[in-house]
Amino acid sequence: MLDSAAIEDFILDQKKYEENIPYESFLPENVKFKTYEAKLSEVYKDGKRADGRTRDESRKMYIKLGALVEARGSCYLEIGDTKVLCGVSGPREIPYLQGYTELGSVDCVVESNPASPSDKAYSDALKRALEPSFCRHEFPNLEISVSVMILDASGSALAAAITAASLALAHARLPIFDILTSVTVGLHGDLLFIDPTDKEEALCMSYEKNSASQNHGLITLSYMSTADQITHYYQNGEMDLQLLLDTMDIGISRCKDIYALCQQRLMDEVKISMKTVTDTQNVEDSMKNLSTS
Amino acid sequence: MINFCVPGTRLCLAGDTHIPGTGTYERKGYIYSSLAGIVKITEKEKVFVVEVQTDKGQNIVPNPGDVVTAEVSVITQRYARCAIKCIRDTPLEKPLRALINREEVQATNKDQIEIHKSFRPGDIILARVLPIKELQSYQLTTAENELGVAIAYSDADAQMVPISWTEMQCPVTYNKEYRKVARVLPESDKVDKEK
Amino acid sequence: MELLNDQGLRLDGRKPDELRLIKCKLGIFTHTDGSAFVEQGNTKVIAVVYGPHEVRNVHRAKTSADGAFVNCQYSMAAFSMSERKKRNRGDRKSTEATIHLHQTLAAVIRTELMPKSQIDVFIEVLQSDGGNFAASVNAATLALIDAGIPLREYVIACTASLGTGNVPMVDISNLEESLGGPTLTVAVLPRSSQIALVEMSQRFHLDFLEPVLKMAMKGCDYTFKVLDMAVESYLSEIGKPNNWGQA
Amino acid sequence: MVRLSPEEKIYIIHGVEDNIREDGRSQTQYRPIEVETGIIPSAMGSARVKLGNTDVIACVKADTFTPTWNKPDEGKLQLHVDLSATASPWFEGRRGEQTSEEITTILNKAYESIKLESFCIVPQVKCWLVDVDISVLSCDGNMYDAIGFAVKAALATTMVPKIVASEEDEGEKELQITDDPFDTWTPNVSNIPCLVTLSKVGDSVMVDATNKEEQCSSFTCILAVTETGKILSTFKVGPGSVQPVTFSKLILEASSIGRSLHSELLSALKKENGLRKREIHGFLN
Repeated sequence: MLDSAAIEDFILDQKKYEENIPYESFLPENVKFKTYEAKLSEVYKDGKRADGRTRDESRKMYIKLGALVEARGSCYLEIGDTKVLCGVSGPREIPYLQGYTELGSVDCVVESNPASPSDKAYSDALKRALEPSFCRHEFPNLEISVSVMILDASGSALAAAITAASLALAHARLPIFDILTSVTVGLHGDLLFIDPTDKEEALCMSYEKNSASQNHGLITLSYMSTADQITHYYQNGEMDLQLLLDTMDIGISRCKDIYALCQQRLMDEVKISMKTVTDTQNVEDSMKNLSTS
Repeated sequence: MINFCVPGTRLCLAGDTHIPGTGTYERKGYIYSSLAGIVKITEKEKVFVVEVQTDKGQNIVPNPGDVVTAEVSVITQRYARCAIKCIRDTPLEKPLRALINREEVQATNKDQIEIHKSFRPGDIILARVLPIKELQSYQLTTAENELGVAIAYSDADAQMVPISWTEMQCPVTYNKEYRKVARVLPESDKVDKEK
Repeated sequence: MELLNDQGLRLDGRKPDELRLIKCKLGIFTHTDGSAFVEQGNTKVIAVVYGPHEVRNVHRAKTSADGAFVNCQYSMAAFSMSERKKRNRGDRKSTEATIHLHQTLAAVIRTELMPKSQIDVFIEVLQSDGGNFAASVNAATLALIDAGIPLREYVIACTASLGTGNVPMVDISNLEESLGGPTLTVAVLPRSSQIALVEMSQRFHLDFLEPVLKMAMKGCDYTFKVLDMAVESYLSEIGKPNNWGQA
Repeated sequence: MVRLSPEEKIYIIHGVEDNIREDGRSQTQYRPIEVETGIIPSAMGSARVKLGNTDVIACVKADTFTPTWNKPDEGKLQLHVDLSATASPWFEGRRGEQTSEEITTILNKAYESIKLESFCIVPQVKCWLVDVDISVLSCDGNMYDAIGFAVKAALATTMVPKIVASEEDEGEKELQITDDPFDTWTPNVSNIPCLVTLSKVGDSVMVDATNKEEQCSSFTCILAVTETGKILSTFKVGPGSVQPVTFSKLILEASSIGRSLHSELLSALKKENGLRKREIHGFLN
């Protein structure tokens, strides 16, 4: 039998032994402390990103309009592994309104599962982005509500949310000036990542202490293509002026690419959804043609 | 020929001959679409109105001057609360709250108006939307001959018949009740008036 | 530590009946109807007055045909104390001070002249070193005067306590407050020598109430003179273009 | 806050477009800025900034904390904004708290990417946690710029007793506060940005908008600019949109304005520091 002193000694020994192991080895693999080179090579190696894309290549996009039955308008959007679902309802009366408002308001809620601390900031950003594109003057004293559920946040979640929300508005047949498209661009040193994944985002938000160029950061911008207007712009990090401007141009050109896709998708949806209306009109037209001939 | 459009599609030049209608807006000399749907061009007095027709959704809001159909929900000494059910000829999916102030019930004898002698909860009324400035809900007026109570039910659940400008009678019990009665126009006349 | 040393002097070197230096200024902000800054020793307070104006929606229920509704808010800046304050307002202490402030000011404002209206008095304590409430009342009085709101007269507040050997002391600092000893806060209308509010932090013998109260009122009298002078010089300055005070 | 009528708005917009604003300033001209440090003597560092009628006080409180494993040598800078009811009756009660929270999140985002290696005492053991409490006492537009100014000025004049690490036998470090009251730590503020708010009114861009001008603005964005003119953060506030061309112009302008603001502030602080005996005026001047 061991006496108490021996047990105590054993525990002390064990503790000492444990103390000698760096605490990092107890951490799970994905949060382990890594050297900068390891971090970089994990994300970007030999001109290819971890998922095989080049730096200026977006991930594949999937859009489904009308994914929710209950909502007036809805859109499900996937960019790579990032998945968002957006529903739009309204216009309805603003609860607890204090005074008359000439312009309608857009109430935005972004949620993710599990709840993330950036949800509130995203809600705010989404509101800022959508407000200029929505025909607010048509709805004095009323509000529309946009709710976005981020099902999977694997980078560029805000950009996906903005694009999805704009498509959902169009699907709800609420008047908007233009379809809004949004893109995130990440910057790390002299590397520029379009549509970054969450790992790339983390890399872009960190910086290498000894590297000469300390440019790093993320830019999310949303853009109305036909009106040539930036409706939202959010940048964080540290950037030279010229680089910032160049990055903005790249972001805008990418927004235009997405715009073409969204337009096409929406057009397809309209054609199907308006089939009954168009069919009757076709019949009417042919009747008219018959009578004239 | 059917033209589909999505928000932001440039439809045509805006000018004296083409003006933007519902679902469109004008920017820098062009008419753009703000909705996804079918482009519809109708001629109205030598002017082409460019509109976008959609299959679903409703974007109509009461504008000052519009005639609306509303149901009275609450009456107090100073005002009557009601819910707008229909704007012009378009029924609403969701009712909107509105208010009729005592002074706005009739055009004459404004100081002698009594709300309870004009409306009762449950009445269906015709009213015109007033311009809103400060208040949160829509303001309505019934100070016209054509506006006021159109349909009212008596305690016996029978639809009452107007017998004068201020009275309606129940066809079952022959009870008379006070109302601000509307002169409901035949369908053809109403269209003329709105023009 | 003793509140009074052998020479009968207090911890900061004051005599028992000595007030701290009072500095004040009226009209520190332009966007308000009335504003004032009061500094008593290291206690610094800003008071701001809006009104009289129509009753805001939030307080709609408090509209009264008999008189104006006096709306007060007492708040302490996060940096006012040595420890960071997490909540600036709405905590127990601030709520209590808000209620007391309302009672005190309602006693002097001629609310009956302004029925169905609202007067806002907002207090922000920038630095707290004892006697915060007293300084707030004094600042509020000055701000109300600056706003031109009809008052019966000034309302002045001061604190007093009992030192070693039951000697009454006036104008208690934070250190003296925390070392113990009861703190009595009194708000008076100095010209008519009426008391608008008395508040005490802990018990002491009834026999000492009178000397302590007297000491506090003496402090109020002195404070009144200082504030009155400040108001006079402020009025003569802003009234210069209109030849105020000149025959 | 006074609501403007459309006519008043047109008057202000035309004024800005003609480069003569309501108060006689040009588009890129700031209102007179007053900075006074040490306004709250009980705080470790404090500054009051008066930008026209906008009045802001910032106070610094430093504490230590054990850094997280992934950022072993980075301190923390936290900003807390409080909109006092003295600024506007609108901020009374709950509503003020909500607005304060919103602005606090925006500001902390803007200051998120500052490098805070100078806030480290001993890597992996102790770093400085600096809280900056900001009280907005009066607000006549351009609150963010005033806050940015106040934060930088307050941090630059912060003095905290230095903490030194003494090497012990077993390699464990012991932290001690120095006995010498003049041996102090002052945060390195060269990384701390200035905030520049630019508003688009009509077709022109202006800085330092007053409350009235803010109501006429169709697009407002805030940029955090470093001393070298680099941009740490850009964010848009309020509704409205802008053309990319205008936006690039706006960024270039913000950078140059930010740099000149930095140099102005630093020279003012130097001047103030050079004064032999300085009385704190605060609200009494």
